[in-house]
Amino acid sequence: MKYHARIVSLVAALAASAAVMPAQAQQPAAAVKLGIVTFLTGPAATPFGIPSRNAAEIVIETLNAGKAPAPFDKVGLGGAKIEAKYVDEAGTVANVVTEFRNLVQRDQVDAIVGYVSSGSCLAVAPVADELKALTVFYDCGTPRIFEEKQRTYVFRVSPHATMDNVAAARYILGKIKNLTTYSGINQNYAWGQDSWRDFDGSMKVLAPKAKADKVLFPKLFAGEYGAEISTLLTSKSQMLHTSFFDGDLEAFIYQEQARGLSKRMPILMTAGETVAWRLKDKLPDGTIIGARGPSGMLARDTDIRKWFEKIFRDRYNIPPTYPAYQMVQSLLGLKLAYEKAQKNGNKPTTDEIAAAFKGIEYDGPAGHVKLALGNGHQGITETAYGTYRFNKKTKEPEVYDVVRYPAECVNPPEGIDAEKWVSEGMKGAKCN
Amino acid sequence: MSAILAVENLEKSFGSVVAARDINVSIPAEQTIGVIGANGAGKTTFINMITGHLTPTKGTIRFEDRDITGMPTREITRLGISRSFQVAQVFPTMTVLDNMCIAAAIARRRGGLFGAIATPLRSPDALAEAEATLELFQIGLYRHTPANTLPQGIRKLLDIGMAVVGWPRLLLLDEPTSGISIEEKFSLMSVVMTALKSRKITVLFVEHDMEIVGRFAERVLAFYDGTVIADGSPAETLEQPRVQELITGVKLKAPGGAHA
Amino acid sequence: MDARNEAGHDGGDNGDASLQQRCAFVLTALAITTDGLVYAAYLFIVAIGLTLIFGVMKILNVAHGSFYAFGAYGAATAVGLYVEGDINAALGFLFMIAFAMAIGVVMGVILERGLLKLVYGRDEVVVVLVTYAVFLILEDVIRLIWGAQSYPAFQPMVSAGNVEIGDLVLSNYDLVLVAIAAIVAALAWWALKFTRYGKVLTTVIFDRETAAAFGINVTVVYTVTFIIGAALGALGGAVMAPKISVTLGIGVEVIVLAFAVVAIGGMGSIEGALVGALIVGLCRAAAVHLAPQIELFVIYGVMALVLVARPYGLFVRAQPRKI
Amino acid sequence: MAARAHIVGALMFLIAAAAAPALPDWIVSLATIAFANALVVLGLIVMWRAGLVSFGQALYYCIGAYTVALVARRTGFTDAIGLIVLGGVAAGLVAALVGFLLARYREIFFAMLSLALSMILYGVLVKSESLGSTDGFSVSPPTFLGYAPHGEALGRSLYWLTLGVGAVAAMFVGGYFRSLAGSLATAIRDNEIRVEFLGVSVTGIVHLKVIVSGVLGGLGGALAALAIGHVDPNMAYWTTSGSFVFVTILAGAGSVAAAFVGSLCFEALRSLAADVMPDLWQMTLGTALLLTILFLPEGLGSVVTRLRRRGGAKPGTLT
Repeated sequence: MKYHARIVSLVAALAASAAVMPAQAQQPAAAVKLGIVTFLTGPAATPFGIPSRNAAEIVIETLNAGKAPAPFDKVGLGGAKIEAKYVDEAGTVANVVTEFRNLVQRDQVDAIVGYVSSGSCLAVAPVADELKALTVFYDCGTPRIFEEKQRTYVFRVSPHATMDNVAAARYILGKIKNLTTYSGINQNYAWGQDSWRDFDGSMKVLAPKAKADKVLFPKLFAGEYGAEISTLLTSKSQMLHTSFFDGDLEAFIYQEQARGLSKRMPILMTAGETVAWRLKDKLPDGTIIGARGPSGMLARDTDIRKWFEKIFRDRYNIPPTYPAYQMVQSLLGLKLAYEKAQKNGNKPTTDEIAAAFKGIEYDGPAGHVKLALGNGHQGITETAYGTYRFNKKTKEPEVYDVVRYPAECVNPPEGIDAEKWVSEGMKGAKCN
Repeated sequence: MSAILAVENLEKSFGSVVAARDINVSIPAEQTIGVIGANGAGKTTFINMITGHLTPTKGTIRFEDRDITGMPTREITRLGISRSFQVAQVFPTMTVLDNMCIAAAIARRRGGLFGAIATPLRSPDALAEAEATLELFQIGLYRHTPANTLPQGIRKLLDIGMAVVGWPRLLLLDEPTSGISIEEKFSLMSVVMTALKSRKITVLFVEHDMEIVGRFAERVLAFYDGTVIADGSPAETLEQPRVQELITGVKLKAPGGAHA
Repeated sequence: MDARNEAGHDGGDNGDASLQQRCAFVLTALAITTDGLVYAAYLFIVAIGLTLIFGVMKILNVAHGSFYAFGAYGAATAVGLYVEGDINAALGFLFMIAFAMAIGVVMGVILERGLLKLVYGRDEVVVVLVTYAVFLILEDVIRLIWGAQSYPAFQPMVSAGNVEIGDLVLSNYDLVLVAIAAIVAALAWWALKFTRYGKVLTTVIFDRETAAAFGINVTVVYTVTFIIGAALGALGGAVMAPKISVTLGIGVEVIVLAFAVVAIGGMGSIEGALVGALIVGLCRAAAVHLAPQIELFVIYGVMALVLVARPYGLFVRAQPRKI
Repeated sequence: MAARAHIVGALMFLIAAAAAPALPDWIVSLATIAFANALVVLGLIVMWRAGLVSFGQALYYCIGAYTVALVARRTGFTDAIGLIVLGGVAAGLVAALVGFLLARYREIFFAMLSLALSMILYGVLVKSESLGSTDGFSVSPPTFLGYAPHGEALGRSLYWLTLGVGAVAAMFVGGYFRSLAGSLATAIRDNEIRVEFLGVSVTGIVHLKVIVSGVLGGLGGALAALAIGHVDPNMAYWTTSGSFVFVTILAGAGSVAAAFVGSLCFEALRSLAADVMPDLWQMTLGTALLLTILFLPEGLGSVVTRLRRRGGAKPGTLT
């Protein structure tokens, strides 16, 4: 009997906390509750979680104050102030899914913006549709999300990762004429494996004569790359492709510099932009960097971008990196959809917002987005790569030889799986 | 009648050290045999080989006309040879009854491991068997006492009881009275021996106290340097000069006489 | 560079071609050895503290990962300091190590005196979980002290420069790393063989009952050992800090790595940790050069194989059962 | 005594089952995952009684989960009960296999070897891109003997199924503890030599325990896979095993029911911590674990046992 007493009391406690939340949610005149999920702890917090959280905080403040430039100048979302609740993405998928349910059902949020890990996104997507919860993925890269299944309440403004590596292949081939051998070092997990598969696939299509030389997959967060660097040094490769990010990327750069690998072959870093501002002159000149879309150093110099960079710099004294851009891009997309769905100032229903979100098209800090794929749920943008150099005079990083690739050039057309599209020769790619 | 245990030129060596050599012994059923010898004379090695804890380097061990040389301990036990230990080996965190029940349940279980799942610990007849044995060794009073709080003597009795509960035909007692005060020794041994006699068990007991040997053994095996140097009735064996010189180290008037 | 160009030009002549191949082979062999040694050095430094603590105290210390992390963060902080007040590199490096190990010592004292002594005598595995709890807590403590941003500490490695052997370029810092590992190993060997405390330790490792019987104050031995172990863990973090980006979660990876090495060598055996580290290091290097696709399995593969052959690791024998 | 335990257990079960419709959906799904994990914990308790702790229980958890996910994906067979049985069997077979190896080890060595084995599986899964590598893949919603619920109904059905499986497992394990094989656990922990000399193969008994706990782990993983709707290699990672051992300590080896209560408390605690202090939840969990070890050495189970003892019942009657 004691047991069930315990259970009941426990359940009561939980239920109580559940009951309280919605009550709170109703108090301020129909505030819009947003759940924002990203890595607040663990290795992915530093490069992705924290910048994104910072971006969300400053932008939501500005939106609530109605100080954002047109067309984003309405207060909050369609006049209703935004209440954000931040949740950690770290932990097992079980934790991630549980916390998602808690946000929707316990905290009664109106929409969720978040998720960095593709694993989280794949796990959350079906639950979101099951619970009819409007969800905007902002950073996770895998194209599988909208290829495996039609989604109803799930959207992703940020383009998927295939684009990065197709563009990477195009850029390096433009840079090194008659390239014959290339190598790759990618972390041994889904993101690294997919990145290499797409890059290698694109190379096979675009430069059939070129051969992949060393294909290295060190453990995620391995930290020690001596052996990998030796193999590359003793290889005949003409360039190196890597999708490393943050911690591992920095470690690799320090270690390869101590052994002059970048003097032998240019290194292409699909996520290089995240570390540029921290490494400054430690990031070797001539490195080719991408920002997973036209973000950060590779963004076009539009007013909206200037606005975002300014508010971010003013608050945190460093320029925003691409995860921050993707967070803002997603928030603004949600805002537009919300306001498009809104009739005479009332709170629109989730279905109305979802309907309005479909196929939406707008300009944000990370360029011009069009939800063209996944039946209007997956965004595509142009993308850009550039070559890095540290400006000794301004003491600031900069990119030159920037090449921009139109969305249709580096993204598959609607209805074809990215992997298939690449392996079948990227049919229908429109590069101007 | 034929011997219950027949050992032929048994030998055990650990590398260069020879712990036992050409031991030849034949034991008729229901005999009670005392094994004497200084420490390291090979007594325990002898027992360990019979119970399968050690595999002989040479020679054969036959139990009830069946070669058991080099069989694993548990199979030998199931055949009907069981042993007690110099240091009582019981389950300290369990009660005396549970100790006995486990032993009883194991003895009565059928069909290997999955039999062990099927067999309940406290089946009525296992329980009865356990109780009976407790009474037989006169430790019923301690039924619910955890074994780790038992006085030395009782623990010894429990140890032996657990060996007996499965109705073995041959029982090997390794120094049953070690760690027992002089006063208790005789009472303990008489309890044990009456119990064993009542179950018609052949007994082989290692003992340092010659009075005990003289009192309870019908036959004595004297070990020295890994082999048997004398084998016969207590009287004649203990009288042999070599035994006295090498083992007992005293002159005895008669069995059961005074002894240093 | 030029070496490769020549190679590139005269592909036609067979004699040279075979010569070329031989050179390539020698170079690869050399690379495998050096890479293996460097990785082994890293593994040994992180594993020795763990195996020492286990040998003496029979504690499998999960918090060893935290010592590593704190060492790394401490080192990064120290490097930050000396880069400000531009001290010369060598001094700065020593300062970095000293600073990190000091942190290790402090943590060691606090943990052993403050917590572990409360759970001595409890089930081995329960104690492991205590250290696991400590590890969880310290993960967030790091966050509270140093925040979520990552810390660069590359200066020592970059200022150390490098040497060229044909196509192969070796970082001097890596060689320093190997030297440090060698020194640590030598010191440990010397300390255990020739110092009084070392002899005491060996007795305790061998048999704590007898040790106690000989009037050795086991409590003190425990405290000292744990502190040394903690300091060594921090040392591991310190020497790796210049090679990595010091950031959240670096402790987790190290724990399992160190566990594997220690399990291979035999838990509680110093020479075991050394040999284990060498085996894993060389195997991994060979895998990366010759068969990259199996790299991920090398460590656990080796571990499983060794344990199948020798349940208690290479340098520990199974205790014979007493009767 | 056993009878009384059954009554208490049955009551708990009925109340837990009846409560479902009254509870908000998020609590139901939290409880489902908690009870699924409780099965794994039950397996750990089985071994712990013999003084063995596995730091690699995630191996069986992950096997169970992936079996369900793969069968559902490849064959389109979606019956929950069938899938769960398959998961349990698969994990059982793996356990039977690795048992030949594990059964020779004790103490920390047992823990370490099981850890190594689970990490090898992790490595294999990370390597297998066809299974989505670290991203894993989703599990199609199950059916129940032809009945195919959606949304809340699905959640409840899974909850009830988990409860059901949990109840059956609890009864089996309870019976196992009362059996000879079960009681030999303590005997083995106390004195292996004596067990051998009584005529039982210690290795055999340990092997048996590995298999039993493996099956339980597989069932837990299978249920978790259905409840989460997604599987990924992290299910085999050592930290997953760590959290299972964590819950075992929290629950204590004292009783079967404690596994379920302990697991529920753990999930609730983790979730509340993540809610209240999203970036310090690890610290919260660590502290909880420390306090339990220091002040509740026998785990939550002991609290109840004490209360019951005060209530006049014999100790340990729940086991």
